[in-house]
Amino acid sequence: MIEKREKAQPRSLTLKENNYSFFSLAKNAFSKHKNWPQAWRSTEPKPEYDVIVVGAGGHGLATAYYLAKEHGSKNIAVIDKGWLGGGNTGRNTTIIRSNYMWDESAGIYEHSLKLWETLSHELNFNTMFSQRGVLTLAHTEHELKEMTRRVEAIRLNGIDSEVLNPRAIKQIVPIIDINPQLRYPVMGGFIQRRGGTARHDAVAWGYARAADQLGVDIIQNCEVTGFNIKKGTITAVKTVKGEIKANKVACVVAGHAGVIAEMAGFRLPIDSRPLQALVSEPIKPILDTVIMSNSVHMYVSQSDKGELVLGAGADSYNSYSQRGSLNIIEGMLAAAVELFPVFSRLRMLRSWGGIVDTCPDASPIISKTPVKNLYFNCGWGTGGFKATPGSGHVFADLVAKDEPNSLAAPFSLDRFVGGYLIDEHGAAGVAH
Amino acid sequence: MLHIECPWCGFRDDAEFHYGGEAHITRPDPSKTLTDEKFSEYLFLKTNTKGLILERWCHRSGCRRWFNVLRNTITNEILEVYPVTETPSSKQGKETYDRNWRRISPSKKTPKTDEAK
Amino acid sequence: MASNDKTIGSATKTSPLETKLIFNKGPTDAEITLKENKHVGKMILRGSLSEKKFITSTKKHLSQQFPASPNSFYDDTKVRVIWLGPDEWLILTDVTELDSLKDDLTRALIKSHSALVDVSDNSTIIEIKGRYSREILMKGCSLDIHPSVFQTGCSAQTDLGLANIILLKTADDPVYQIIVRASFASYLWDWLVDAAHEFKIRTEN
Amino acid sequence: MSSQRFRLKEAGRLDRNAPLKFKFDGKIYEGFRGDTLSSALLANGVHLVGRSFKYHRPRGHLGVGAVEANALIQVGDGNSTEPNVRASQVEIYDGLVASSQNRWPSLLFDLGVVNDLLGGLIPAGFYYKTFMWPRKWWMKYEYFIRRAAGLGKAPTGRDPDRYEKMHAHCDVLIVGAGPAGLAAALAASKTGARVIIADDQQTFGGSLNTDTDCYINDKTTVDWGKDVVATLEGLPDVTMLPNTTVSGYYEQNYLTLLETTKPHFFKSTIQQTRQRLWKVRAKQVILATGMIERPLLFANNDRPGIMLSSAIREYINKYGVTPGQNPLIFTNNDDAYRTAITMRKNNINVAAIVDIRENPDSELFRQAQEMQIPIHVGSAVVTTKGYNRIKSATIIKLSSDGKTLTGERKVLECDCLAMSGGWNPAIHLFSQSGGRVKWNHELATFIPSEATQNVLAIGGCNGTADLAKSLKEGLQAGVSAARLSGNKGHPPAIPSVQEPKQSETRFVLPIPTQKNKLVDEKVFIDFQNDVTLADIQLASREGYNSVEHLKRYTTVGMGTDQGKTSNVNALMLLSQILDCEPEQVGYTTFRPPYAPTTIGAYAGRNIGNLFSPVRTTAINPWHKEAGARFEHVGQWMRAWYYPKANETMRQAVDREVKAARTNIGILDASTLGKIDIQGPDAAEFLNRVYTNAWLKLPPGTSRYGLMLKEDGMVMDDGVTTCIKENHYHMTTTTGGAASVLEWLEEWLQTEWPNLKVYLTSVTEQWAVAAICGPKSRELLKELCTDIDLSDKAFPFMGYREGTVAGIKARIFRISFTGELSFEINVPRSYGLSLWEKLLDIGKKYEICPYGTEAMHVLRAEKGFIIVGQETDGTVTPVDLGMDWIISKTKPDFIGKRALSRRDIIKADRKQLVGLLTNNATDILPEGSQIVEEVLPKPPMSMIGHVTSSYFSPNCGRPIAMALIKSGRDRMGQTVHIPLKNKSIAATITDVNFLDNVSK
Repeated sequence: MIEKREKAQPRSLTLKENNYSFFSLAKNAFSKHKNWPQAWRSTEPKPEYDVIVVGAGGHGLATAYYLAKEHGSKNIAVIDKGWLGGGNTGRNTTIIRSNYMWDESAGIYEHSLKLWETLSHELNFNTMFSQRGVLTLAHTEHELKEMTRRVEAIRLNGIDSEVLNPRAIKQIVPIIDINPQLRYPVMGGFIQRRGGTARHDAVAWGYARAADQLGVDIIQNCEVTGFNIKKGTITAVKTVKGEIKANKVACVVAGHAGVIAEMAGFRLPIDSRPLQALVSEPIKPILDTVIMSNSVHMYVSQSDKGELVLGAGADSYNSYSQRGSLNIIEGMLAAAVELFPVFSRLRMLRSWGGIVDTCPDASPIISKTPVKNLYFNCGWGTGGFKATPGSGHVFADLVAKDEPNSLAAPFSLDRFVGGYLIDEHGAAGVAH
Repeated sequence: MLHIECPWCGFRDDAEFHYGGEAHITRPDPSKTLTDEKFSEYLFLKTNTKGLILERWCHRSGCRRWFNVLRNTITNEILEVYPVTETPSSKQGKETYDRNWRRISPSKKTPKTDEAK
Repeated sequence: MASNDKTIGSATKTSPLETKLIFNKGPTDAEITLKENKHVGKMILRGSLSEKKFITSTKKHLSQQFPASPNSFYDDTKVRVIWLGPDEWLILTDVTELDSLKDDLTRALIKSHSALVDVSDNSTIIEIKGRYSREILMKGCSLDIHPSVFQTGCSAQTDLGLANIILLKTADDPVYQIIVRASFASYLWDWLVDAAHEFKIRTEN
Repeated sequence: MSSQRFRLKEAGRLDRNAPLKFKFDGKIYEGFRGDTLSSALLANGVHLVGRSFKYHRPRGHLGVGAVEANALIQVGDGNSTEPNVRASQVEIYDGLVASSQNRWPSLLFDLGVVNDLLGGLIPAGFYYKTFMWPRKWWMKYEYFIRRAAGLGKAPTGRDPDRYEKMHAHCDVLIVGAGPAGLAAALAASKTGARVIIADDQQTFGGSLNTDTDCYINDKTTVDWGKDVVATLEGLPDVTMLPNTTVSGYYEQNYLTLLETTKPHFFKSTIQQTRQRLWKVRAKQVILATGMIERPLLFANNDRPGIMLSSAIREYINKYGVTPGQNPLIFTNNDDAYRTAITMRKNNINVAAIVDIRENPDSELFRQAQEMQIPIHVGSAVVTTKGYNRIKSATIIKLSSDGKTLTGERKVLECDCLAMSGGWNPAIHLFSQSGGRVKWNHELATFIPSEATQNVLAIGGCNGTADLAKSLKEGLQAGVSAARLSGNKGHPPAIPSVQEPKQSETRFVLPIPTQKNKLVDEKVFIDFQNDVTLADIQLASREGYNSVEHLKRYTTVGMGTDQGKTSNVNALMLLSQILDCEPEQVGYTTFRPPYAPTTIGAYAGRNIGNLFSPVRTTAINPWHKEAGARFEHVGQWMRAWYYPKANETMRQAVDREVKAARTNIGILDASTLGKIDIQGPDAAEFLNRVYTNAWLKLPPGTSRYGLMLKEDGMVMDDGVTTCIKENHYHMTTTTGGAASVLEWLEEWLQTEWPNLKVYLTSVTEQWAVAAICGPKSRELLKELCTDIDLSDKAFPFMGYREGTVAGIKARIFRISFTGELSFEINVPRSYGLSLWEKLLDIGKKYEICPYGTEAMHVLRAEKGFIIVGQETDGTVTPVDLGMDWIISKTKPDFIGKRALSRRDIIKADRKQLVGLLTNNATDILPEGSQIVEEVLPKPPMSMIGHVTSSYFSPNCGRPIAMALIKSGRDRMGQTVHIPLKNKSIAATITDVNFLDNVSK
């Protein structure tokens, strides 16, 4: 009755052999979908690779994909301690935008957003990138001024952005309360219409499948236990599945960057903290835009399934427990009810926590390290998901060329020594 | 919600406290010359252990005193609370203190690199 | 310890809850009674218990019972001494007595590393009594205030709602006193009245 | 009106004298007080209550309580409607209005059912494979997908109800008031513990109220339960919380409980507390959460009328309702026989018992035989018929390995099917607590294993099905938890129990389906999300073999029931496919909440005017009276400007700014942070926290200081005054008051514990009226006679104590405007009085109150910075052109070393400069960006931004401050500010406008 699963496919299929389309779906319907091949092979490690990417989240898989696709690397593995997409890729609130104030941030996030816009086709996997707009609210005079600074910078960087008054906001978001008597009334806001959300798991799966089709080995349940470093150069990765030789090692392990760096004998300017999120029960559409608010500390969107997806700021203390303190949830939901009174009678279905690695300036690290041929891409804090394609793209470039390109260069570890930080605390006042 | 034992006020919810990050970071002597690299190590590098960590908390809503805590960052279990001016006294605390990279002699600390970045 | 010291010259004192118009309002058989204890003299005392001189001087000029054990307070003839920290106490007294008490202590402590700061107006005191007082506090205070744990004579610095407070249990009835920063008093008063929503409540002047 | 034709004559505990009328989908029905919507609908024979999420298949009532996956309905309307409510959790009341969800146009005729027919095209995860063409069409597809998805509808306005919170502490928290929980509560409280016991049902007792075939100490289970409840009620330190779901189990035994405090949807004009969120810190927790029955997996196992066997028993025994007149029982264990027997005892004909087991032999089996209920052993239901309600079931004998069908088909007519596929302990809270679980082969499910907190799982939650054993576990756990939390009383004796013994369960998963069908019949695993056996197989085929991948790809277990009836079945199927043990597949960790929890309850009362404290000064009543407009500064509400009739903001501010330079302005500066600093090392301390020199500040004088963070960036500024030797009064910015004090304490306690300094916040001790302008001395003279106010005796940056308007005052001759200015501090209680006096006497000097906006203009005219406006955490004092305030000789101050880092000393950093628009009518918007050269369109390279910008009435033109790359090297240069519609040219100048710009 139950068909048992045979062992993994021996070789990766080409896109032609496993193409997704309405026609392939219809064709497979005739065979009751019993002939679909595996989306990717789950493999065991080979003794040696040109590049090992540590971390099979969105960023890691994207890195491997672009290494294979754009840099012709043939012999690549992505290894992960658990299942692919099981870290922050599968735990975030999926907001995508590029309306950052500092040039350096705008550069990388806009690069990423442009990749998002063609990603489903690039990967032949529907990532459901929904450009429904990301609307950021301002609630005080001071915030309005800050908003002008940001909006003007965004505009002059050639990124779309539109200022809205409360009435225009109400038109886009009919359920929002714009009563001026509120403790923190909605005084204005700005929207990036190209921003939006995507289906988080699909991003990891899409990159995994596309990377697999280019011959990348994806090795799950393969926890890293250490590195072999000879004369300051990395030579191999030690894992629970044995030692794997590598010419280059690229680490993208959000939530555990500090732990992995420690294994390589250096430390990073990173704190790992819980970031909580939650969803409501599914309801018919009431919110077609992503809403973010700094001063009342929350952000919310409604998923295609109908669930409201809410988040707030990270907890204050370091923790790897993937859970945070209840008062963060309470504060977030009070803010949500304050802005959207109709939320009050809806119900929280599920809450969870991720671990965010945050740098002192709330900007990421895309960098060479004190160990030759070991590269780190980490510290995305709360902004990692939206950066997935761009981060993978520039990181692949860094790993392939051993030199950061102009988009990645500002995010080198070096900045902490010289002091040229990219302070995005304003942007990351709440997580998103 | 963590339940943290303030050495003076007793157990309280973590919402009453202010987190101070890693404990026992020695501030470099400003009268001595100090490279940018060394200074940035003091300023930015964090011990971000997955496991036991020595950290500082301040009972902000209570007696406003700072104190140190030995906590497991995986389970959030708190194993020791001790004065901010002292080092831990429990076995695990002592081990955690001694194991910290800041207190291991420099030769063992980082692998030699060709790239002094 | 409330004061009738209403004016100096032509100057009038106002209390943080003055504008709440808390004239005696509500039934006399109220389950909850709220009231502001206005214009109580308050002073922060800092000093080290490891310094003998500090203790002897304080005992002499303030109270023989000095200091207080953590998380408690006690009343002496003219003062109430509240423990705030290992080297910090809040002294309550009649506002007319405050200056002379402060001067006496200052003189006595001149050789000690200590500090005395008049904080009479930095905060105000809200008294809450009635059979459901504890239930009301439980709505916003994470402390265990069960009578077996938080007994008369206990004090705690904690949060109530979104305000930082010093909570005292002053009688078994129960009666609680809440010392709250002046600018948070209005919020806290509203919060308490709201929390007493399902009870018969009386506000007193 | 329908009669309650499925209501039993006797059973149940409702108030049959209180008939109630309610409406479901527009039709009026009758029920009794004590009914739930489910029981009342079933009493009227209504099984069809909803449509499924994806295929829109007709669905009925599956279970009772949080396990319900199907019967989700919309209750109420307008503001107080609630979507996705489980019908069995709604207590009915007169006038209740409820409706079905996720159907169009109606429940009986739902067009969405086309999805069921298209099922072949839309297997699990189909959306990942399509909707990609034409390119850019996703938003169009999404529009329709979104509207098809979602279940119920959100309310239309503000929630009329009230939600509260309650903090509680106890020795022992017991979750679940079934036999084990009640026994534990009894034992713990008798042993002296403070106990809280919570149960999500309105009546305590759990299975004591439904398993009426057992006896405890020769009493009926119901009576024994009532006795225990009565005993507990008499104990002072036992808090009993019925209607309370324990939803979250966090670290250090912190749990959340959601209590529903009033009957659902009771209409009232007074705002009532609907729910209360308890936050409990327990020394010990006892989980007596019982077990959840598992559905059996067979084709078309989702039709209305197919229910969990235990649920049917509950409807009969608690509500006196039978879900059918001719029920079929389908089971793999003994427990379902109790349902059959109960039905028979209530004179309901039982069509048959279909038992998967080949040789069942137990008391219950024999009892059923004696009652002449037909029993088909070794057989299984392989499919069912009936569109809106089950009409018949096809049964076939199973092969001995359970993998194939061997015998003849028999079709049994029935109007209801009770299925029982075994039991899963409700381990959700145990899992949330961080406890590990292990696979139990006998029960084929996970049971609690190692705990990581002070928690014990007992009774059903521990996999214990026997009543006697459950009671014993309960009593033992109660005593031990009470003892562990420091109590010493005596526990009660273990009662004697009579109960039917049960034999083993046979697990056949799934039931084989009949072959030779054109379209495979659907075997549902997750009823709510319409996840079928084929979906699980497809996911695995495509490589989604991790349990998390399976869950996310198929959405199994992700509905509002969070997989309470589907998770373990899905896991067992996956383990069969992968040919491994279920524990190797692993399980997903449960996260809070256990059952969906009202968002309003988490918000509690922290909404509306209690959302965030509004802090005001002593002078606030006057500002209000004077018609001031206010602005938020942190939590403070500060007077922004005081418009006179018909005045625009600009006119009011211009007037205020002029008055302050020509006559007298008066500002309420009370919100500034104030810290009293005392001790022999106070000066040394100040010397370390400020950038400039503080060791030689004489008593009676003040100095301006800048504080940096250790990274060299400006953190706060303010004036600190030496009151007398070793005694200082520090001021901070309004927003920085709390954080600066914390920061100073941190350095003092952790870095410099040897410094003898005491810090005390006196922010609110003092009310501050700042009078400013050429005539301010004259005014002050009238009110203060005990201080020589002459410039010589009381110079700039001087400090004196004296009496103002009869009030003891501290006077600081400091200025944030560049004008002659006195900041008068009096105790807060005199603040209003002082202010009124100053205004009264000041009338003849044309005194003018000014708000924060005028203050900003006044300081900008002199080029003074505001931390948080000219700075943003990335600006050093050097960037601000304030090198003069950085001591070159001090060995140390916070932030000193950081200022010499290689990127910080670069010449191309952004530096603070003045900006004058070339066209004197242009006012630059604050925050606008600056370029060297305007290009036809973006991108353009930015060199800085405008930090402050105002019209300056005293300069007679707009003025602005800006941070510009290498700004100080660009003096006199023209830069451009490209706005959306035009570009403004401006010239870089010094920041001291008042002294440099010709008036």
